[in-house]
Amino acid sequence: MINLDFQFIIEIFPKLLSSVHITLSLTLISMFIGIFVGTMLGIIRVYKIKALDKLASIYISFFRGTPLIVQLFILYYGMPQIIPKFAEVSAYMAAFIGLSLNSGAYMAEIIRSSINAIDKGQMEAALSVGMTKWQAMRRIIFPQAFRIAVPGLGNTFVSLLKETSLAFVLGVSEVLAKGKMISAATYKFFETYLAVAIIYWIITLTFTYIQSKIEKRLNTAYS
Amino acid sequence: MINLDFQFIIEIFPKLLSSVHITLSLTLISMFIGIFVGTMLGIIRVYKIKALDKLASIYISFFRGTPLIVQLFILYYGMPQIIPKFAEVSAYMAAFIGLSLNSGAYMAEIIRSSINAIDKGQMEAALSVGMTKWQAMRRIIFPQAFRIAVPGLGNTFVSLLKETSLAFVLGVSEVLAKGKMISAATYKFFETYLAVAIIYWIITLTFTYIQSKIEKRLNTAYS
Amino acid sequence: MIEIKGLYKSFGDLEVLKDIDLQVKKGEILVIIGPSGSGKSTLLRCLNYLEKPNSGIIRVNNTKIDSKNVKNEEIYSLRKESAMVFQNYNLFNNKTVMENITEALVVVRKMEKSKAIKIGEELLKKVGLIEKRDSYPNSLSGGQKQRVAIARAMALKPSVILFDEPTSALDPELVGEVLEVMRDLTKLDITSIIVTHEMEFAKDVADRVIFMDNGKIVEMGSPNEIFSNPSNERTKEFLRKVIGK
Amino acid sequence: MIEIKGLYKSFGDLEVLKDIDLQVKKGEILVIIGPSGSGKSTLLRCLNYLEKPNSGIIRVNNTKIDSKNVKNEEIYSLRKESAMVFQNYNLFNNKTVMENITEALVVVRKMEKSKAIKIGEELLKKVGLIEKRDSYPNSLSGGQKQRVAIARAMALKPSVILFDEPTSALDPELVGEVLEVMRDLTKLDITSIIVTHEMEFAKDVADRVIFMDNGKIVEMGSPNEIFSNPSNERTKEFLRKVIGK
Amino acid sequence: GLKEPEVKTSASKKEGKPSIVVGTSGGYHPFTYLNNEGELDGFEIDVWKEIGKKMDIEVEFKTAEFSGLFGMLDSGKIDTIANQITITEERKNKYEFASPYVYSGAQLIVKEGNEEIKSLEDLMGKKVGVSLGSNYESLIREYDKSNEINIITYEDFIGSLQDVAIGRIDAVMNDKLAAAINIKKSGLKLQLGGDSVSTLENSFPFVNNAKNKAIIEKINKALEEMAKDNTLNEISQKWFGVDVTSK
Ligand SMILES: Nc1ncnc2c1ncn2[C@@H]1O[C@H](COP(=O)(O)OP(=O)(O)OP(=O)(O)O)[C@@H](O)[C@H]1O
Ligand SMILES: Nc1ncnc2c1ncn2[C@@H]1O[C@H](COP(=O)(O)OP(=O)(O)OP(=O)(O)O)[C@@H](O)[C@H]1O
Ligand SMILES: [Mg+2]
Ligand SMILES: [Mg+2]
Repeated sequence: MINLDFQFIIEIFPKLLSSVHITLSLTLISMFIGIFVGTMLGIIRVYKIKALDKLASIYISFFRGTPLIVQLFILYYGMPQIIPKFAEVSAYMAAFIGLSLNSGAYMAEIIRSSINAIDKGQMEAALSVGMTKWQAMRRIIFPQAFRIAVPGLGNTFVSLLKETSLAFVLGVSEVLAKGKMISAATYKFFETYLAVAIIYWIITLTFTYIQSKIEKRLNTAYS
Repeated sequence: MINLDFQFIIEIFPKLLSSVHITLSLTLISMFIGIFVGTMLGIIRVYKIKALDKLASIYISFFRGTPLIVQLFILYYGMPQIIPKFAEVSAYMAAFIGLSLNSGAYMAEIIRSSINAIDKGQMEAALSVGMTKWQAMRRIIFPQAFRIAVPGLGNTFVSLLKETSLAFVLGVSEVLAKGKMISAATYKFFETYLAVAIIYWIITLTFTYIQSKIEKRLNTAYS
Repeated sequence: MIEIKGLYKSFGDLEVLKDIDLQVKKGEILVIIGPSGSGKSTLLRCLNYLEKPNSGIIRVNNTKIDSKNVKNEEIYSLRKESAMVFQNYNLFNNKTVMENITEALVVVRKMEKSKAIKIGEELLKKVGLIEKRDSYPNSLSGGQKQRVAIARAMALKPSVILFDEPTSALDPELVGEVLEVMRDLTKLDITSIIVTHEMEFAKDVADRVIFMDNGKIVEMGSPNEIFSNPSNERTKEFLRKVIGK
Repeated sequence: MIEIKGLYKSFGDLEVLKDIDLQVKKGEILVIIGPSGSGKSTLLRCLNYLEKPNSGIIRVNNTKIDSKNVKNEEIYSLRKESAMVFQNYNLFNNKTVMENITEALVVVRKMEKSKAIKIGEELLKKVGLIEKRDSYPNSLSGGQKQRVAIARAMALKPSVILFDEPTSALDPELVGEVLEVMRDLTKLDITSIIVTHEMEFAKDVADRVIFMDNGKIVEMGSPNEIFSNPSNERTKEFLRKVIGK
Repeated sequence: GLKEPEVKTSASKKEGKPSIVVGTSGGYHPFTYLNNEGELDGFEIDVWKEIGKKMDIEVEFKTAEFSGLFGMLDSGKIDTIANQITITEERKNKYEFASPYVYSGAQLIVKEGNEEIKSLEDLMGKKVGVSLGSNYESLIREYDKSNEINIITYEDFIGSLQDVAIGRIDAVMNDKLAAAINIKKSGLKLQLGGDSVSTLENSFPFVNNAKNKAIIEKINKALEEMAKDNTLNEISQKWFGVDVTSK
């Protein structure tokens, strides 16, 4: 029978919070780079840009298809054997490179589908007034595709938030790792996980609030 | 220096494959139920169906916002304390209930955004010929939204595929769990994870192939 | 039989329809003319409850809806009485030309599929698009889309059809054909409300003409009255420019 | 100055344009008429390389593109020479009315924003939409959208404007105004190619008229020749139905 | 003690005093965990601090997820692991171990009041949980030639204990010490099922190479000294109240 020790949950909060900056920085930086990677890949796939299209497909299939933990392992333990310079990469760096590349693959798919959702006439109109394909993308297609992509990107963000905990296999101790270590002394796993869940939830709620504001704004043209 | 033991990788394959059916069945069943849950939630959110809208928001925020492991804990260890009948639920059952509810929250967001991406005129035309809102959804809006949702749902699928491994905390041993058990005796984590990654990758490639066929079909009306 | 009483509709601060009162008899062809932005499309959309009026009563045959107290079933039954041809067509993008026409017959009218397809074939022949039956809207020309939209509405044989500029994308040859089809409708006692800016067409087809401006019905009368002898200044001005050419 | 030579275009098995040859002089207003589906829109779209022809040479001023060997820069320079008004408007959905007009001026022509807005204001006044400057396309009526599309194309002051049924959603009052604007264009030596099915409008505005049918140019001549004295049987038949009314 | 600063480890970075990097999960009380001050603490940590003193080297701890520790070990990011690693034949194939410093045994844990299960033979036809990374599965399989025992593996020890308490499984097998501590700490209604079943030896694994062989020798010497001057026993008493460091 589990009797929740609320006292304990409250006590460990400050300790967990002391690692929140690691979780948050890992998430935000990876999200940022991931969006960039994903956008590039998404464009390559939508417009089937010659040689790159195949490469992008393989990239996406690898990073979506294999467990993040393997990707982190390869990056941190495998790469230094191929490129010795890589041995200098810290666990933290390796974690956010891995998370960025990984989330980029997911976001590529979201961005691809949201670009595909935009009526072709929009691109044609942009081209007809003399824009280059790239200008048309940036000015006309993206802003519209972004509106559709936001909920999907939100999904990636909250997944990412929680996947940062995998960085612990490389020795980066973010919120969940900290929680596990603290709770080891007391075996109050249940309480610890709950406390961690609350922290994640609060971050997610904050983010979701921002997301809904963004969506509202992007929707003004359509209401 | 890591020297990969390829012999070992080959040896453990059959053992890992013996658990593939658990991974696959967990993934497919959860995906199936998750799509259903996600679609309902998505509709509720798009059309802001009175009382339910708030509930749906909370549901989505909880299941996206907290770690899956906590949700599984609550379901498997917490629920029996509230409803004793729940003690009879097997770990496997609990795992797929948890995975379904969780992935449903993610898919709700994808479906919401893809419904929003469909021109309003489509719904209006369907209503104008006398369809009910629900008929219009099923016949006109969904098929079009689905085309946009597929890549996002694909993301959820591959995430789900790998998240099934979390069911191990409840004692369900799917592919990764099996790998961990095998490697625990030898501490050949790297080799094992690689072998597991290959299996996941093959599943993902198969699925991606099917996905691309589906996409092609759904695109016929737009090419 | 259609009756509109005290219809108001605004988007935010913009009053688009102001106190519209209107009656249309069974089998009548009513044409609405008026400048761009005067509220013609909005009026049709309110009639089909695709826009909810701010206030006003709408009656189509035995279905009467007061905007103060709207029930879903009322809306559905209103829409079953009528069909609509949209200004921008709104064909079902995921359906072929044939399916666009048969969909509602099968789903709403519960008609057998084979029977629906027969009706579809007949109509597609009439509008000259039988060879496009398996094409998707995406690959149709403007005029082809418009003809499919007309066929889709007519397939339903509703008691009311609302046409929003049904000939805008049609070449003159086809306008004549559409006109003929509309005359057929009257024989079936189908009431039509047609928004158009092609005056020739309006003259040819209308039993009665309404001139709308700035959200109001400014003048109403037989085609002869309106086109040859308008009484309102605004109507005169509008027509002067038109007839002047 | 526009020159088209041996232009072919097909969608799958469907041959839409068959060996089109055509020359348009600088400042000329060329009107294309013809039945729905005859390939008018496709011809305009090929001229702007929004559709790649199967074969054929297109020249606009000094830019010449042979479909056998197309370079991206050629396409961009071709498009800089011209602007297009689409049959279904294709306004930028994420931009306000004003931004729809100024966007290309700022991004492509590198004009200062304030200057672009001045041009936008002028044009919006001309087409009677200045009070809609901050509205999004989504909230415009059909005719309003069409006017914005026309303003967007004209803002660029290109050497060629391609109009695909620019008056289809306009009431007769506005058609007159658009006509006037087009006459202004000729003064600026802007070449126009206009697809339309409003014969009155065609007569009024055209220097030369082309009748297209089934992917071919069937007849070509001055408005007088074509409308009063067509030589081709198909043209005669087409016009008989039109003029008959 | 060992005075010459000749112990050079692959992961040592600091100038001056040679150092050794020890990986630990920090999630296995009371062996390795974060104390109230947020510092690493526990039996393993004390043992290594003492080894460091004896060898006069700097001991640097690195925490990581258990499964990650071996990647770090293989890639030279840490020198060894202090996490109650049990010595087995299979593991010896891959790693070189120092001398055992903990002797323990396999222990059954059952629901409070359950007097049925006291030994391996009582497990026939029953469900028994074991933890990932433990050797209890092979231990039970070896005994259970007729395949009558239903073994369920858990990622998480605490999860398996929950299941015993809820009644989903009949028993859990784990380390004797861990069992005793967990029953107390978890507050679950559990008890030990009989005496310990077998003996296990735990130690520190190293990557198998010549350099490490030298280090291991020195560590063994330090452990020997610690046994002789009773410090090892003292550390054990401090954490467990009993001596787990001798057979
Ligand atoms: N993307 C496409 N795929 C297949 N067929 C197409 C496509 N676009 C146009 N067509 C076909 O090409 C033919 C010519 O189309 P086009 O749009 O040029 O006609 P149009 O002369 O402009 O007609 P309208 O007056 O109705 O606008 C039509 O039969 C049309 O169905
Ligand atoms: N969703 C909307 N939000 C805000 N304003 C709108 C909306 N829909 C229409 N309007 C405005 O309402 C007015 C009337 O629009 P409506 O479409 O009824 O005009 P119309 O008479 O059909 O014009 P046209 O002949 O150009 O199609 C216009 O000024 C238009 O901008
Ligand atoms: Mg309108
Ligand atoms: Mg056309």
